[in-house]
Amino acid sequence: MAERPHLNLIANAEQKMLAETARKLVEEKAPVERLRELRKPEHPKGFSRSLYSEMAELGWTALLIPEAYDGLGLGLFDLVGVLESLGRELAPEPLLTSALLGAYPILEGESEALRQRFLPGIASGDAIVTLAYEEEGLRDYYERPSASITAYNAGYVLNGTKIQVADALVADAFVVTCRSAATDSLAMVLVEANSDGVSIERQYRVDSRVVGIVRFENVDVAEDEVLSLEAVPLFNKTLNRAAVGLSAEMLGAAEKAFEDTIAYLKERVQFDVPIGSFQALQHRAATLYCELELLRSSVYAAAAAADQAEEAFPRLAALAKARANETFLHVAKEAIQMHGGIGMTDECDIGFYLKRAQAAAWSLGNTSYHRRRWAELNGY
Amino acid sequence: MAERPHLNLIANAEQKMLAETARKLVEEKAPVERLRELRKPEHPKGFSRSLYSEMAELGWTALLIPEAYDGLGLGLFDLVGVLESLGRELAPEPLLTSALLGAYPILEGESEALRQRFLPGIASGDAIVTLAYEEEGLRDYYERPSASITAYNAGYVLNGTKIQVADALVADAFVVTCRSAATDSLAMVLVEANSDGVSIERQYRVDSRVVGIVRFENVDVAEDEVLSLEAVPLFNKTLNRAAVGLSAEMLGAAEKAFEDTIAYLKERVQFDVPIGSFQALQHRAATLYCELELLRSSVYAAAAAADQAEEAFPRLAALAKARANETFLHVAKEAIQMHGGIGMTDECDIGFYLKRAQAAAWSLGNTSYHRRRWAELNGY
Amino acid sequence: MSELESFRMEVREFLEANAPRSLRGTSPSGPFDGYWGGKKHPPVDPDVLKWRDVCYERGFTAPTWPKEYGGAGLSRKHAAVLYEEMRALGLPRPVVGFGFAMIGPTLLEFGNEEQKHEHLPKIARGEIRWCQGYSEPNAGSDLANVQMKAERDGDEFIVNGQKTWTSHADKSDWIFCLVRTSQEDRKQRGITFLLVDMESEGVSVRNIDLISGSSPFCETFFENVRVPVRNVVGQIGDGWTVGKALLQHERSNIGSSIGRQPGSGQRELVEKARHHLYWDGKRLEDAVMREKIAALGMEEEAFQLTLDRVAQKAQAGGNPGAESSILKVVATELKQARYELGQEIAGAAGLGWTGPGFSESDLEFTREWLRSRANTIEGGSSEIQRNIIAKRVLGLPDAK
Amino acid sequence: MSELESFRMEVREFLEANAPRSLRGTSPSGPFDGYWGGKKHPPVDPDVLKWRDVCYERGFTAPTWPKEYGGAGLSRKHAAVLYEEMRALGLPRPVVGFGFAMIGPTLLEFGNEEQKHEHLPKIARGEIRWCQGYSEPNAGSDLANVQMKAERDGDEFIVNGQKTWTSHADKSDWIFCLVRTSQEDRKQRGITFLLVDMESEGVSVRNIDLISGSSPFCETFFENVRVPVRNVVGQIGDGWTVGKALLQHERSNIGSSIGRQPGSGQRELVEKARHHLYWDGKRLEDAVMREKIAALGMEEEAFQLTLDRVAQKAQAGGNPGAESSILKVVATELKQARYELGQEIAGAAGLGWTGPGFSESDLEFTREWLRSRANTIEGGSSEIQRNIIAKRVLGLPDAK
Repeated sequence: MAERPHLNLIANAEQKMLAETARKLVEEKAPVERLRELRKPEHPKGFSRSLYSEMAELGWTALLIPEAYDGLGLGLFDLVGVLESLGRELAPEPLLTSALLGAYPILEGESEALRQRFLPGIASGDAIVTLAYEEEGLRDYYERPSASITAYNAGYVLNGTKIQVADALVADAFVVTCRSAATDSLAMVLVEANSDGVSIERQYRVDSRVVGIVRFENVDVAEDEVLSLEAVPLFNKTLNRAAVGLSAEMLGAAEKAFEDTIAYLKERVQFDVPIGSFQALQHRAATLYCELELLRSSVYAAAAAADQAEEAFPRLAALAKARANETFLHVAKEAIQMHGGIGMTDECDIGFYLKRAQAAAWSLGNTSYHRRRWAELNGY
Repeated sequence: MAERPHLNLIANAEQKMLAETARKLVEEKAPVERLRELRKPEHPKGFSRSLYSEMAELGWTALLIPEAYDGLGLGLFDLVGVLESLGRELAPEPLLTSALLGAYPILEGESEALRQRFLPGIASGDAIVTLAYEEEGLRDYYERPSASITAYNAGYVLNGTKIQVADALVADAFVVTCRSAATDSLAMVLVEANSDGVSIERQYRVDSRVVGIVRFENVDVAEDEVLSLEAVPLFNKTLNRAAVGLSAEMLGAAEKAFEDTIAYLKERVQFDVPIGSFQALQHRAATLYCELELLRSSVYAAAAAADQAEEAFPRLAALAKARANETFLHVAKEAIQMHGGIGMTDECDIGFYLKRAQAAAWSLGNTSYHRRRWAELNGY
Repeated sequence: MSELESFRMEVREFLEANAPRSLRGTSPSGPFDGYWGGKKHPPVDPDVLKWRDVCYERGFTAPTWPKEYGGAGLSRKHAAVLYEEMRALGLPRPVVGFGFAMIGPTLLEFGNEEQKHEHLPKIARGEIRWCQGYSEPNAGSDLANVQMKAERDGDEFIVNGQKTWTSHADKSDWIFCLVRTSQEDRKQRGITFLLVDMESEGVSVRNIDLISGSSPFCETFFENVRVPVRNVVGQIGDGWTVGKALLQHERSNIGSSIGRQPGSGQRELVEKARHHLYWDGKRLEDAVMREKIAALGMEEEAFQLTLDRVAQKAQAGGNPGAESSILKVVATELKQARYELGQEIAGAAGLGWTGPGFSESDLEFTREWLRSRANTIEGGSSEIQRNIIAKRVLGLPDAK
Repeated sequence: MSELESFRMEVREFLEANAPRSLRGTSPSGPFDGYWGGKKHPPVDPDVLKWRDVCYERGFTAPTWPKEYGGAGLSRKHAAVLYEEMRALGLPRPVVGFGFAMIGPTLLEFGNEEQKHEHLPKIARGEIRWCQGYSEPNAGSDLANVQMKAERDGDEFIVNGQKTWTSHADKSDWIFCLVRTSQEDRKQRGITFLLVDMESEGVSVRNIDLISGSSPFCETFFENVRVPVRNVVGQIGDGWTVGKALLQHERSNIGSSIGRQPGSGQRELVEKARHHLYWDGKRLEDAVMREKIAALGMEEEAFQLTLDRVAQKAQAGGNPGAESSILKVVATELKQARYELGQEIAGAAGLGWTGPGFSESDLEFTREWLRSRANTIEGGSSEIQRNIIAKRVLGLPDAK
């Protein structure tokens, strides 16, 4: 079991300013009630493209991309502050998708051609690339997908179906996990959305996010669109980064749901007193507060470890996501209970947090998955 | 998954009277503070033999033994009421030991000779027979002991060491689980305590019960001292019955610890009010009350199922013990917390309940063990 | 043969002769939960109406009510036999709803002759459908915080205000309400129990969507609604007494409704696990999940056994006892835990709101998971239930 | 080289030259926790006394105290360097105990010159050992409920009453107490902070056994004990102010003591699992247990990271912030959970009170498991901590 490295857990002045800007923009332009509109069938994107462009102009999509590809070359800690702010209002703009799910495997993959083709566009916000890794019945055996590539001509042919692909309807390209028939190993390849044989269908998820079923039928994959043919390490690295990003969103969301609940406890009067004066509720609120602080430390530590290239990073990524899953769900459930009947109505925003908590907990590794990883990394 | 049978969950008038008598006797003659004396090295038995004789005179030791062997031929439900009363004061008199751990395998075993030799003595309280099934490092793989018998002359020879054998120092005989070398299966045999090659050493356990290490070195076992050479069914039946009996003790103990705590909450004044007026404590107390009621139903149902010879009995026995483990420990921990500092002192009785809860939870199957059995019996 | 057994034979003959074949086997776990009645009821299977009619003729829609009010005047034991025989054939209750279950018994206890004669037979025939107007937006768990005003004007009250959580108000003909007829020092005083015809001018209804989607709940608004004073049940200003008694009818139904299908929760979870998880022969491969399902299944069984024990105590003529106070809180938290675990089993398959890509049964389960969050809020929240247990059962002192 | 770095060099040289070899590597996780001192101290390793003496000479036993009171007058930063260097060599603090950690700082803040000169040098040299007299049998969490009476009689108080949970009172020479010098409407008033020489006539001490066995705790009885009025710290009747400040010193120590050895809890559990459970190559066979240990290990790491974050915030000159309010409750409940899980791993092997048949390490663990139940009671119970978080951090209103 490794020792803990020294991690810088406090945002610096620039990071604070970045997060503060994000928070203000999101509060102003992306309040959570927007979801009631965005979830409707007539909004195929499920988010605001113009707001996303604004975010790109502020540099958020470029944060993690190296300067060589027109990015800012900053770190995960920088992005985490922004994602936390988006999370507070459950803003569905595909920042996590593009900046991590799509860009990271391209950045770390084996194709320089793909880096040049996509990273500048992702950085500018013009291109959206997502990761297609979920399959029906796969659960969390992510490294054993049914989708597969077989050699064909100078390249490969991809077949398979992915589900609940984030932002599938707006993606320009998909990074796809699949089995390489030749090596019988996990592979990761890139497929453009408008390729022949790609079809996309919108799915309606409980958290109002637009996800999609993406079917690949004899889709050509060129040699230089292969990110890796021995992709377990690349996939794990991608999952770890993205899980930390998602954990930051979840931290922000949980913290906002908690703040709203505390405000409600102070304002709602029953039996002639504010319900926040009831000790049973006070103690439960205090418990949630403790959990939130522990989550915050975990998320920041994982991001710092990524930026400091610490060996502890995979462990800390597992920690962050496992605790984000547990804490966000716990907060969201208690938030509804403490809101009482009104919390159950669709008119009240608090319900969105529970729905998002459930969906987020099942993306990029559930609690049990990350606990198993943690145990493995700690040698038991 | 089997349907639930109709189970009679309410004690009849005789059973109520029996339990009431037991409760009064135990309250009067076996208050829990007795343990401070009994746990000392100078009390090798760890209980009062004269009180045990009194219990025997009241018929408690004879309850489950058929009339043919001078018993009363009553059922587990009758005994459960008595054990619950003993449990309230954590009375260490070996009623569970004799009436279930020792008598049941003899009663259900294959040796009529042993039935005639021991059951009348157990019924009268003169003989104490116990079960030796725990081994160092065995955990709950009870059916795979290291102790073993091998054929020798007309009978067998037993070798092995058992630990934490209940009432080992006063037992006249041990029912011993062991491996039959010939059949490579679990066997159960009876060994008298004064046989050549048997040595017994007292162990001091956290719950103040007297248990012992029992070593068997080339001990002769006659043909008619074999209870079973294919003993898995006999052992499971014994474990089930005894687990229900122990659960009844645990129910009584948990209920007494809870009552004492509620009384303390009413009487202890802090911040100028009784601490029982604090809502956070009230809600926790209410939660414990719910758990206790569920435990009570589970224990009574298991006992009723045994007496009604229902197929559901093994399932319900697992239910009773698993819930007894969880509930008693939860109650005991909360009882100390709610007593505050005084609850931590050896002068206060409440600590005995936590110690007993831990020991009882690890006897006759821990929670995980019984959950696994439950899942198996329910087909998953 | 005892009198009760001969009654059972009689019932069997009656059912054999009269219960429509098409309804047999549809209840209680089947698709049909009984006839809710009312003037706004949508067109209904003629067999359902036939079943209602033959039962009503014998007083069997409300068997324990006196004959003069449309019942059969049966004892509880006889009624139990009737229901047992209906259940044995899988028949639905001929008439169900808040009229039968709540306001009917309340009128029998507190109503005057005129009220009983006017309302009970219509309830027993399912002619009039009732809904409940208790909760208000600012009340929540504090039910006595009634703000809806009823001002006396001669022989009428003029009613203004709002009720919420009025289930099926959009489909109901009458509503029973708690209204405030005077301001007193204790808020439990000055409340009056009032029956209101929903066709009165000034009554309007709006549906409430829940986080789980559409729901039977409504908000019901009253704007200068004129209600005759004779529609007061009990005394003016003493409606809290009536209202509390009525709540007993509600509470006693909630806990037991969960235990109705023994073992069903665990069965459903194992079924889900069969679909969504890996199996190793007959055994679930994931040991952690196996233990979680077992723990839940055990708690469910322990709860069902507690229901049985409470019922047996009641049958034995004893007081239902303190045990019954735990039923609501345990039942609802257990139900939530079951849905949570089911969602854990379903994993990504449990994240759908509508199709495509999600199975009907997973979609329904997800909605029910969301809906289950309300169970610990409605009908006396878990917090209120624990207060009650702490104070009434454990005798702990009030906070000062 | 900065001044601080040159101080570090100086310290290194000092330690190299003066720290006894026999003490190196014994602390902080080693067997020796430092010299508690006092007149009743049992015979002690001469190297420990030598170590105390060389440090005292330099003011290093209480480095931040002014030189005139036996300290070295160092800044906090300098003292931190000193301690870092001691830790690097595995050296114990030269003098430890309640005198150094609690009453010393309190006298520096509230004591008069006479008191400082009288007591501080003796504390710094470990000549006098102190204990704390706060709790009383009827107080519990309600610390201000001080009943022990001190009645004025000329230049003396006559003290009667009882203190409890006085750690190491049996080994201490002086005790600092809260006593009641007058009855006022608010119980926080009329309390006085008093120093009592335990050799005074009328003081007696009784050891308290805990459920985990013997303990450092004592009950301390006062029967007509005469204490000079000059032993009052601060103003008569204003002892609550002094007492509260002192408690800050206590609380700030508790949370951080748990996080001192990163990952140690999980390591210990895995070690235990290696002994008591079955392994499948490198992996623990029991998947349920594996997840439980992982969940605990994760919570522990999250807590340690929170300690780090609080420390970094404090270092950055910021307010330690609201986060620090959670440390005590999280640390203690985590510790309990760790012992519970350890006991689950040990199974039957964890049920021993003494030998034979149980290993020393299992026996010790079992006692510590029992002892850990007190962690959520002592030093501000978890209930008090949650009250504080709810009110001070979350701003929730007082119960009316």
